[in-house]
Amino acid sequence: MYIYADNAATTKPSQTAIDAMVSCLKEVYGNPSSLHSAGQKAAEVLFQARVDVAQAIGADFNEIYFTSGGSEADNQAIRSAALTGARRGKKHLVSTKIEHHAVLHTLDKLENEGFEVTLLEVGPDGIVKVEDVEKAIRPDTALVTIMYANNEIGTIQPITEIAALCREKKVVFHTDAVQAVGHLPINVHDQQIDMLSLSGHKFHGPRGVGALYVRKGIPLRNLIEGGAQERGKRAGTENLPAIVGMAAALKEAVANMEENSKTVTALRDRLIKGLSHIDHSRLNGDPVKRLPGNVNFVFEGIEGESLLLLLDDKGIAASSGSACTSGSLDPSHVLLSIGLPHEVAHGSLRLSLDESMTEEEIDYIVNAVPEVVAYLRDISPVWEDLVKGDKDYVIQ
Amino acid sequence: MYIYADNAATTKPSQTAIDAMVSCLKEVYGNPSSLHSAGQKAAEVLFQARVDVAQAIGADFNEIYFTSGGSEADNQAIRSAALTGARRGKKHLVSTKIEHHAVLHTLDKLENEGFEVTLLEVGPDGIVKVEDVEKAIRPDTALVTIMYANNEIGTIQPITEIAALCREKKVVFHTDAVQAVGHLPINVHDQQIDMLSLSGHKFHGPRGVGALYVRKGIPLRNLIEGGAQERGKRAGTENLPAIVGMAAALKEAVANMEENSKTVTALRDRLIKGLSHIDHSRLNGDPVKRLPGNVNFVFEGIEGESLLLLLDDKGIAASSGSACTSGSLDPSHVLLSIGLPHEVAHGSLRLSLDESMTEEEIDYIVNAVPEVVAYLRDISPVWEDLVKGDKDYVIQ
Amino acid sequence: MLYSEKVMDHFRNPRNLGKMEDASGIGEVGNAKCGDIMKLYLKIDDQGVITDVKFNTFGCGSAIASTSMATEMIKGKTVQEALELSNKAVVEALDGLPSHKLHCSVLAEEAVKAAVKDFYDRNGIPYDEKTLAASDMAEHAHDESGLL
Amino acid sequence: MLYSEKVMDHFRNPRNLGKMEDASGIGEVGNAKCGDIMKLYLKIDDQGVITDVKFNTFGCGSAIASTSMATEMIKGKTVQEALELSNKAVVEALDGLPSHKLHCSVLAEEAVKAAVKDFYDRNGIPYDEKTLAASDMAEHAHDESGLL
Ligand SMILES: Cc1ncc(COP(=O)(O)O)c(C=O)c1O
Ligand SMILES: Cc1ncc(COP(=O)(O)O)c(C=O)c1O
Repeated sequence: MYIYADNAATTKPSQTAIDAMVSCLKEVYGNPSSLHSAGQKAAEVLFQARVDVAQAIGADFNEIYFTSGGSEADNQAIRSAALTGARRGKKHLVSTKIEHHAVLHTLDKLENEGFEVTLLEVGPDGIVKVEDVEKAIRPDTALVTIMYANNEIGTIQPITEIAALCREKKVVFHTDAVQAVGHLPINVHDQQIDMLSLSGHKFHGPRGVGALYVRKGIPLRNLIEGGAQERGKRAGTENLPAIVGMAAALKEAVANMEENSKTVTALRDRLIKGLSHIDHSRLNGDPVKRLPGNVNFVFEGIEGESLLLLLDDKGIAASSGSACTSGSLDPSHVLLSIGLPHEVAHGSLRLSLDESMTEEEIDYIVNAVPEVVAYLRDISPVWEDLVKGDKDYVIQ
Repeated sequence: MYIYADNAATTKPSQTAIDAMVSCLKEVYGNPSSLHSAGQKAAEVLFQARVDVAQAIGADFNEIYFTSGGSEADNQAIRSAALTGARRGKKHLVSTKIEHHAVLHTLDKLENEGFEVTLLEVGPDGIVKVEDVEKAIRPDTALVTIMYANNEIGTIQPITEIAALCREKKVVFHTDAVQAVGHLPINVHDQQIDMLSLSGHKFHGPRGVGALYVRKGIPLRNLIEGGAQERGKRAGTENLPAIVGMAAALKEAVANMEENSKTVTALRDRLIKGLSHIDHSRLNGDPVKRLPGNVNFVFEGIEGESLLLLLDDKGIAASSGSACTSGSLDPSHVLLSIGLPHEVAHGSLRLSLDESMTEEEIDYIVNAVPEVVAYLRDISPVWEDLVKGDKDYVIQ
Repeated sequence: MLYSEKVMDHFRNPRNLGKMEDASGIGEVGNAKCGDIMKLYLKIDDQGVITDVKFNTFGCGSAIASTSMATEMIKGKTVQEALELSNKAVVEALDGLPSHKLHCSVLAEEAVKAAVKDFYDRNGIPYDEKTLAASDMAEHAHDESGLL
Repeated sequence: MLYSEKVMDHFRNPRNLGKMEDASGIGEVGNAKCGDIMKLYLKIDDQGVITDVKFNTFGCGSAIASTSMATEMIKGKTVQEALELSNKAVVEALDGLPSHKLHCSVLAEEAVKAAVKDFYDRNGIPYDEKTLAASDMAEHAHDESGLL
């Protein structure tokens, strides 16, 4: 048995997505920019995929720019809005401390280039306050960029309220919705979102493809220069097989969203309940305002990587915000942002579920995790100190 | 019958590439950055693909950075070398007038940002002179970037000599080898190339994936910021199915290069010979120093798009450097650079062959093209003027 | 598809293709540098009715189709009616053109007007320059995608 | 694979795991903030031979494996020999570690030295600080890939 509970990292491509890709690879080999019929057939397929992706998020087809993934979409959106703002003397950018590195590192770079960046704190629940966003916006704010849902702790941000606020204040609003699209209902027009990033491989589509939605009227600058693809805004021969795979997966995800969401939320809550029995542990992130598939716990006294590896030996694929998984010494910036001290943040575990999972699998995880945690605590000098009372528990 | 003679635009993915991709899509679904076994299996597959791509061009595996294609590789290489140069006070860039737009537009942008760009002329044969490169290099030259082989007229540039010159002058040398890799023997170490761009879909691999080779010791800056993929130099979840598809296609292309090259060159020369019978026409580019699969003709008195569309009706997929194919009014910058006047440059036809083609197909093209050219001349007021002697032929 | 079926039909089977020996007026517009030249021949009877039209075109698919469509639209009409032909009408009759090809329809309109002007000039008929001006000017998009 | 088979073997089946009631010397190194703590217990006989070793570790796979390997390498050796254990030797015995995990092997070496130091201190045995300094310092790569 192998239980894949790392769907926030990447999902298995669905059969629908694979079939769409294979038929494209075999039959739609033309370049959409070519005038001959092989090329024009490809152009039609590309157009249909654009329409499908647009519909899935309530956008118009000509507001969709295909990219190589979520990171590129984030980079282009933020850099574009920043440079456009700078032309008008606006060099202030607002975001949060819990963004993905694709956002944070782009902001870092812009800071080095002379922009001023305000990174908002989130509460212990992992949610940013709308009034904090309001307070942060200044006359020279060029962009507010706040993720739709967090990739580590799954918390859903008050995007509709923030977008409305930005619209009112006439500030461009971008959201990294990589973890949300295909999982939460989104309508960019109704929600007044100006720019939105999505990535194919987070909803059972392929990797290496994503999209940036840019509302009509919002200027977009190139990150990649060259040919006139994507209406001149993103050069490079279109990754058609991946684009149609993504469109097919997204269509499917949106069609089944309600049902999937119910299934996955039930599994999630069963898992959360099961793991809550472990003493000196805590669920990270808001219990309700969270992605249907996200479970993130912290267990005092142990370190995440060994937990992962031992769970993997038991056939469970999971993930951790421990620093050791990444080669850094600092644990995840998200866990630190919600107030976990370093030593505790090292002991985190993320289990991200999907609709293919069963209650049996959840119960298997619920049995396996406490065993591994108990073993690791048993060999942990940190736990020894806690038990002996030489140190105080952080998590009661 | 449908003869696909537009392989310079994009190639059909080979069965080998498709098989590699499908098996990866189905079985290697993990994220290479994940620590569990699904992730580590993906990391191994990624590593092997890196080794394969490196070997195909004589590089070390840790000199290969996977990108979303040739355009991104070009953008990153040039921007990175320019910014690195600027830090040392070097703000001069050297290239040619016949580069791909991924190079030219990146250079344009850098020019707007304060760099100085020298674009070298090429001769009527479409080849840049090594001594012109030598003359252009200054103490403040940060980069020389010259394409390996031209995408329109197929001319092969004296890359080995130029690279040696740059090494001697201690200037970073990049080559856009998108049209060359998989078709011409390349060894980046022997040839002293510092940076090289390649793209999967030009050698029967998938679209949306490419690679940038960067010699050890040459600094590389990010174009896309975020996660630590590609040793921190290119963020974004790796497009593993496309990467393994590209590696498989490239391995195959290199293994069969000698044989394919012989076959394709023979087909090319048969086609060139056949089309040379059309009066007032000319082969563009050097007849010998050209890509095995490239045929590019210009026919006086007609316009390329109608030629293309009528050939397509006859089951031949080709391409043109005519402006009308792109929506611009100016015909291809490459055709203008080799000295064709505007009016003649509109009448160009590119046929790009591959090893799957047969002599029968070539002969079919050799029959079809003169028919279509004759019809279009017959309805062309320009041709009427030429025949009447009201205007002089540009091509005798 | 780049082009509508109507465009492809007129491109593949141009109506009124050819030259005319005894034309009442000939208009030639465009230039080879830009890649489009249209030459339009009109035969006009005593009543000012266009009894025959012919054309030759150097240019892309939509240039050929636009001229073909324009000839069909003015054949049998009076010169006055022909002067009312707008590029918009040509585009509509063709079921649309890609935006970067709109200039072809403008050229077709201009070709008709140029031929009528030639007819007026040959016959010393006075005319108002304004009625011979193009109704619309398509933007010349400079979008260089180039070869791939 | 992230880790060699040797590392995974020592991680899955750590040698000399546990606590020791009557240790001759105990070393604890690392800190929870950085995610690694190793606690090493030595039993040393009159001849200065390490007759038993135990360890507990809070840390990642390579931290556990490195401590396990270090205990195996010093068990039965003299204290002098144990002091000669370098992190490099641990890495080699493990068939290598990823570069960003080298600090784990350094900690393992330090844990041995700390335990010997404790033994010296308890017994009032004089020593040269230098022999108790770590042989090498791995760079602490700050490579934040974070969660995906
Ligand atoms: C010479 C050359 N450079 C760069 C590119 C861009 O490659 P890609 O379309 O994979 O981005 C192409 C082809 O499109 C090319 O022919
Ligand atoms: C919230 C978030 N943003 C951006 C990304 C980057 O997406 P990609 O890996 O497709 O570039 C990810 C996932 O990797 C993510 O979870």
